[in-house]
Amino acid sequence: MTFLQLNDLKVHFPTDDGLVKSVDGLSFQLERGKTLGIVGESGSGKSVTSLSILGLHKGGRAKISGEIWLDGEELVSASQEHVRSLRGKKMAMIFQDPLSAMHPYYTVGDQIIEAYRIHNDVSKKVAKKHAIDMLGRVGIPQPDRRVDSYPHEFSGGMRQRAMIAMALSCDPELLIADEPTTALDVTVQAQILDLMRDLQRDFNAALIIITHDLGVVAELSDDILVMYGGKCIEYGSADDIFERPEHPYTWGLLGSMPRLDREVTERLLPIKGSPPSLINVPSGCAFHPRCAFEPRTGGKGSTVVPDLVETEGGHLVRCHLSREERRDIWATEIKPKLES
Amino acid sequence: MVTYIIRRLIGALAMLFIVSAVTFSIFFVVPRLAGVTPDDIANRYVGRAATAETVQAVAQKLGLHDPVVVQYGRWVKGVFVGSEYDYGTGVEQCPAPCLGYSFVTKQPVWPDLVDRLPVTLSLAAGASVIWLVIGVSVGVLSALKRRSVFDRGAMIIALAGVSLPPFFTGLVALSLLSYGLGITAPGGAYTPLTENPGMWAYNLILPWLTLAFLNAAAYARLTRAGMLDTMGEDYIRTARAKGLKESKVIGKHGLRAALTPIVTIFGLDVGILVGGAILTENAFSLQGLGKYATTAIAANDLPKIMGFTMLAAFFIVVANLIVDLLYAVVDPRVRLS
Amino acid sequence: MKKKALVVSAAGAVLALALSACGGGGTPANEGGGTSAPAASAGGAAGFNAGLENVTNPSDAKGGTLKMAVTEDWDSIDPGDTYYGMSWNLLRIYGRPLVTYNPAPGAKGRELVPDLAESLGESSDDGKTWTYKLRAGVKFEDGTPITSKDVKYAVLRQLDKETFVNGPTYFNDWLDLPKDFKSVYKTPDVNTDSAIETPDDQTIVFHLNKPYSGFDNFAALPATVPVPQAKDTGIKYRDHVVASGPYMFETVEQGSRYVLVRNPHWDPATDPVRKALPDKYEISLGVEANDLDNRIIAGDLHVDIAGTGVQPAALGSIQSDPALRERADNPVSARTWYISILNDNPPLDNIECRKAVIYAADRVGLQNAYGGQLAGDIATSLMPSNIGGWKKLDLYPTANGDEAKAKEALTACGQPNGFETTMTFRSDRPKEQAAAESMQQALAKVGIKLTLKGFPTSEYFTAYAGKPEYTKANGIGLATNGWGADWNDGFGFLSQIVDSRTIRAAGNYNLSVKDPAIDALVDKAFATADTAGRDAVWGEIDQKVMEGAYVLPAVYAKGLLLRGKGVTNQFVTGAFDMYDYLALGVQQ
Amino acid sequence: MTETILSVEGLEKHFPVTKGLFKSQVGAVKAVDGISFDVRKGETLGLVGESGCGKTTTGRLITRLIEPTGGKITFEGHDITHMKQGKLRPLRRDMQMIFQDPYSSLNPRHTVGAIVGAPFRIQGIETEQGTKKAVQDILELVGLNPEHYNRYPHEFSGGQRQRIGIARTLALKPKLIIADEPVSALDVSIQAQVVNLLEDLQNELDLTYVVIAHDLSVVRHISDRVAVMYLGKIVEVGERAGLYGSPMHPYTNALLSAVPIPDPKQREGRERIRLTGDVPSPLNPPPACRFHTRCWKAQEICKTQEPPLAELAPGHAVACHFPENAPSKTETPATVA
Repeated sequence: MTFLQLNDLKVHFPTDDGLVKSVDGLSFQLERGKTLGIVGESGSGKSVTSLSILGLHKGGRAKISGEIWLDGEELVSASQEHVRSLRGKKMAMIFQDPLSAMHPYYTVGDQIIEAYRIHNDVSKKVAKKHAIDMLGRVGIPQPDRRVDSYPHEFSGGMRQRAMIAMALSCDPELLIADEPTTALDVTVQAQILDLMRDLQRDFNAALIIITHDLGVVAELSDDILVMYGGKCIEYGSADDIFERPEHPYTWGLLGSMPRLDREVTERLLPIKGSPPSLINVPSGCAFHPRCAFEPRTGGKGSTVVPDLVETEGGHLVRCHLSREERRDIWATEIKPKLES
Repeated sequence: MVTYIIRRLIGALAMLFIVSAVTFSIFFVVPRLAGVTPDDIANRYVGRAATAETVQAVAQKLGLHDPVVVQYGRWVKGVFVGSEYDYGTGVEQCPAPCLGYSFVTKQPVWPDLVDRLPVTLSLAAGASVIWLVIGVSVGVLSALKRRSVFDRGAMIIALAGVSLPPFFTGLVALSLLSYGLGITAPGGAYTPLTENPGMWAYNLILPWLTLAFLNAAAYARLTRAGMLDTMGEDYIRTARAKGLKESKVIGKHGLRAALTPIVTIFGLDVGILVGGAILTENAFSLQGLGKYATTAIAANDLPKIMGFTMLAAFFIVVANLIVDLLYAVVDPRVRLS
Repeated sequence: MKKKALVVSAAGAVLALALSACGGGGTPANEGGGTSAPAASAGGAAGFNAGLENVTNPSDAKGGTLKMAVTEDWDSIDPGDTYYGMSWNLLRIYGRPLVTYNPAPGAKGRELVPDLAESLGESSDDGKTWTYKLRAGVKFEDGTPITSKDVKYAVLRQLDKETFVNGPTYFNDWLDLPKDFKSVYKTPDVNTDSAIETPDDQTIVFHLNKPYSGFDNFAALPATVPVPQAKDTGIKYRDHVVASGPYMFETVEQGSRYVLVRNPHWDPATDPVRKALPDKYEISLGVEANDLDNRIIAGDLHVDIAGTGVQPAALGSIQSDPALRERADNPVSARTWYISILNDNPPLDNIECRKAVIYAADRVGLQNAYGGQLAGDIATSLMPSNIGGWKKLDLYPTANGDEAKAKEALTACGQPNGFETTMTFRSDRPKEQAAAESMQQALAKVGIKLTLKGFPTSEYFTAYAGKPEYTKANGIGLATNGWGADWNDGFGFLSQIVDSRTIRAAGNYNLSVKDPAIDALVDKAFATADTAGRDAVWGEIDQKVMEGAYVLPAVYAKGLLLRGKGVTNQFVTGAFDMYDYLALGVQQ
Repeated sequence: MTETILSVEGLEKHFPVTKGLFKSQVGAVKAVDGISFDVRKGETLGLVGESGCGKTTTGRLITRLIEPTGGKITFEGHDITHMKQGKLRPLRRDMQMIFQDPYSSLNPRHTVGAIVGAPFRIQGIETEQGTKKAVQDILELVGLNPEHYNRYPHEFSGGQRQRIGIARTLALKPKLIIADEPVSALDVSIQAQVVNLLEDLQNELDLTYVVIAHDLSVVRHISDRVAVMYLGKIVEVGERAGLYGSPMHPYTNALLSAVPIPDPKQREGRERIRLTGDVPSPLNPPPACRFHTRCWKAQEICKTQEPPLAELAPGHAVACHFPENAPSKTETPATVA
């Protein structure tokens, strides 16, 4: 039985201007000890996915359908109270901006103690000792002294470490990190990514990392899921996505990123236009207005929604072009330009 | 921290001096500019059939002929050193802080203020606790149930609360509840707390509710806005992600952050209120500082006016200082450099 | 007598709006005016105006606590330092002057009866010397016997107007004081026997510097309430007044409340005047005006000490609620609201122009301005109807203003198409503002243009209308005025407002009467021995003032008083035109 | 040697820190502490470094948005270090700035036409066919539709708004543009469009750029020369190829090795340099070489003697006693002109 299984998850928000389809039929699975990278630009629905797995949209205005199986339990139909008891214990989350994600008026120690004592009936003293251990585990110097300081007294990197300590305090089996290093400097980002890799190994937790930075995804993920317009448009192992991508949007992402490990190309290969609004998602394939190869689909691109089809060994793509056409275009037109 | 307090205390003292100088000139210098002679002023305090000599003698006794600066100097000396008062068969020592003697009742002003302070303090204490509790809880509930019937209803009542002056609500309440149904005490009833706490509360429950009704409305709207802000913050989402019960998320995390501005305004409001709830005290005939103020002003009784103005100013300045110090306690990010 | 009108507080105005919406402020249809009260049965009278001529709810039952309250405190409880009518009425429960008023309803209440003295004063040396014998066995609250020396000291101490600023100055003007006497404090060892002699502990003899046949009225002043010299503390005496009446002070909290309990050393045998029914008096001060009326209606309070009538709000509900009308009395008080016509500036120095003003005025409009029939009857003379010597005068018979006569008078004084002048009024008195506006409209019809100027009460007489220097410089022609009698005889009412010799640099109440003929008549009145003769002279003075068109009388003031629930022996005394506070008792 | 458009010598900016009763100064945050560099006409100089290194402050100093504490700035031969704002205004036509956040740098109440046309009005410049035509030309230049003239900023996406910001700077055909984090707030696909736009404009209008950013890959793509800053000082400056190919300063090495590479296969192979601890506080930076507290090669000399910025290879200078990849030790280091 897979540890985490999503089946056709849909999360729609009715608003004054219409129905926002943030997640529009998402399915994937994840085993413990493995890392899934979810990549997508702003407004692709990646953050809503993570929050709905945690059940934070339950009972709100959102309309949720489909299934979320966690360790054999279905969460969408489960009671709010039950899902709440799992949050923090079985599954935990790390957020992007650690300064605003921690309460300004309570010490870091108090917030970790609180997280721990929700699920473990222990005295404050025991909880504090555990908090100090956790802070030490995540690499904060003099944890016994820093446990009583406030979030604003920590540097960016230290605060994120404290967030991780809090998330891991109850030894969760699933850890979701939403843009964990976007707000950090590059040297500190590197330290945090190393830390997360080590901790995942020690805690044998399933890790979902959500980011727009292909570099971060490449560093950590075993499998990668590319989201666009609330849907998964390509899913595969890290090598599938970086070595033999088969979706025009993935090509576009790789093309528009300057890379240190490659020679400086004359010009970047941007994708024209801008990401779609989730209220009126373009008809047919959501990416068709920006896809250079749409004419080759003979009009299907703008009318029919392509299915997520397996091309080879777990590598799925949602595109009207045939596998051969895609491989040919990648080999002849895209790959050479990237390497020049 | 200590230097901060010292600097603020010096500022406070300077402020009190300025207030005293300005008030003194309003009542002494301005009339003089409008051509009012010392005898005219003295005339206010003599009987109907007083002869010219009596008026001059009274003006002399009250020292109204001296230059204004001398009179102000004498008043300030009185505050710090005290002064003496000739009451006919003898001379009485008036210990510092001596705010002089009322022109009308000839009573020393400072003891009067001290006698009346407990009334205003009781009124202020009771009312402030009630409006804080009601205001905050209504504010929180309407924030959480945004756009619900409760939210709309509460805000309409809040609007009424803010717009109806206490003397109107007070008198209507008195005639309906006290005299109509007889369930609450009549106007003017006051029993000191030390004497009989039960009666003290019974007599003051109506004034408390009237005063609280006015301010609770403002606090409800303030808390509602604060809560709506705080509940949208990231750390609320983190708290929920930790698996906290919603009630704890609201109470421990949401409210704690939303309360900071309310603590500031509450401190200032109480500071002002302790200077005398003029409208409520008059409506309920409570012999507090507010009532003392209105009688003093109606009779143009200058020492009394100077007295209660200075006391009110003192309370406001102290409240300001306390609120600032409290801020550093409430919000750890604030350091009093 | 200084009857401070109650300042209508903002609360009153608002509540008036709320409560009187149903009653409407108009005049009740069937209201009979004037002093003719309906015939009342001898025994316990009831119903509207029952208290004017009869004792309502008579009883001799002792005990209980009488709860009294007032909105604006009076000047002082020290008998030597007070000028308020309510204070003179109330202080008699703790202080016994030589002479006081007969505790009886209506006109009989104005007769003087001996109190501390065994009998009224014996005059000799044709009215310049007056002798009184004190009753035996009268003691202070501390048991020490009261002697004539205590009365002498009481009268002498209050002559020091620098220490006791409030009291009247009659004794200062009339006693034959030695030149070097300043005051009991500044010149204690000066011999004052030339003014007051005490041959023995029971006898006191007053010597005046000029004859006055009504000295008993002076003896009734609170100044004669005995004060033990040993216990006198000057201004501070008000904190520990030594009682000589049936009650003494148990609690004195200046500005908020007084409590009086029975004086153990008071002997009823020595006091035919007072019944002293209640065991205790509880007096609360500074009670909000409308709230006070409500509490009397509800029965939580018994008496409004001020005695000048309820607020407009309560006025409305009394008119509309028959049960309340049953408990109300509408006495004429010895007070007239009138308009002084100043003759300093032309053209009003010409009598014809002054007559034009009187003819043009709308008398009914003025009555409504002051509050309609319940507030008072249309006045045709300066002296109110309940003062001895009052004669029905109607020299200028006009109801709503007689334009023809007015125009006729205007041409006679050389101003055919009218003139311009200024009228002052007290800005914090809505009734006076309404009266000024009524005059403005009425006079405009005949071409007299009025500009209105309002001033606060506290400075009205001291800095504006009562300061000749100001009225001359600013062309003031008309000024609203009002006067209540110190006591109900010609002297008590008119002396302060018609005698031109009382006019000073500032603080005058006589704004317009400067007629040597009238001054001469005033002296004649002082000299006339018998009461009837004296009253006739004051009546003549009243007529002279009207003939000289010095004043335009508006209304003889009436107060609407409400009897307290469960109050016994309640009646309106002619002496003060309010309930007699000595007789009141409380049902158990 | 191409002509220098801007030269900076020993530039300093210290923000005072006050304490005590009379707010006496007790220290200073040395945000920029003596940096020197030149910008040649037509080139793009990249300023890169982590938060707190003083790159943004340097950008503000060059455009004189803030007053320097020390050093000298020369723009086209004029010493503008302490020039008064009035005299600066004409020079401002030639020196413009692009800001980071497209949402907050445009006035929401002005139309696009007003925003882009404002520089004409402020500098009082008349164009032949009138401002509207000129603005529409510029909009077209930056890839926006000319009819957007009357639209408001909130009607545009992030990328389009950044184009409006760029259009505004081009209005008066400036010579030097300072871009502070021009693309870091944009999505990857949009970022590429703006980067290409900036490069096209540079070639077409012969512009000179100073680009301030923390993303090393973007800086490498867009810059001709790159200066690496650490705690208010320039630690290394050089041609792009040289600096990225063979970085000499340990800090540059650490920076480059920390950047995640979007290629899973390279994950194991790379030898990782991990810096420990955080950037020290600029209030009291470490003495001599400021990096010595985190440098794994730090020796005693690094703690005592500040290494000068010496040119060890043509056009490639470094401030380090033990530089890496240095061609050979024999040459005597010459400080940069």
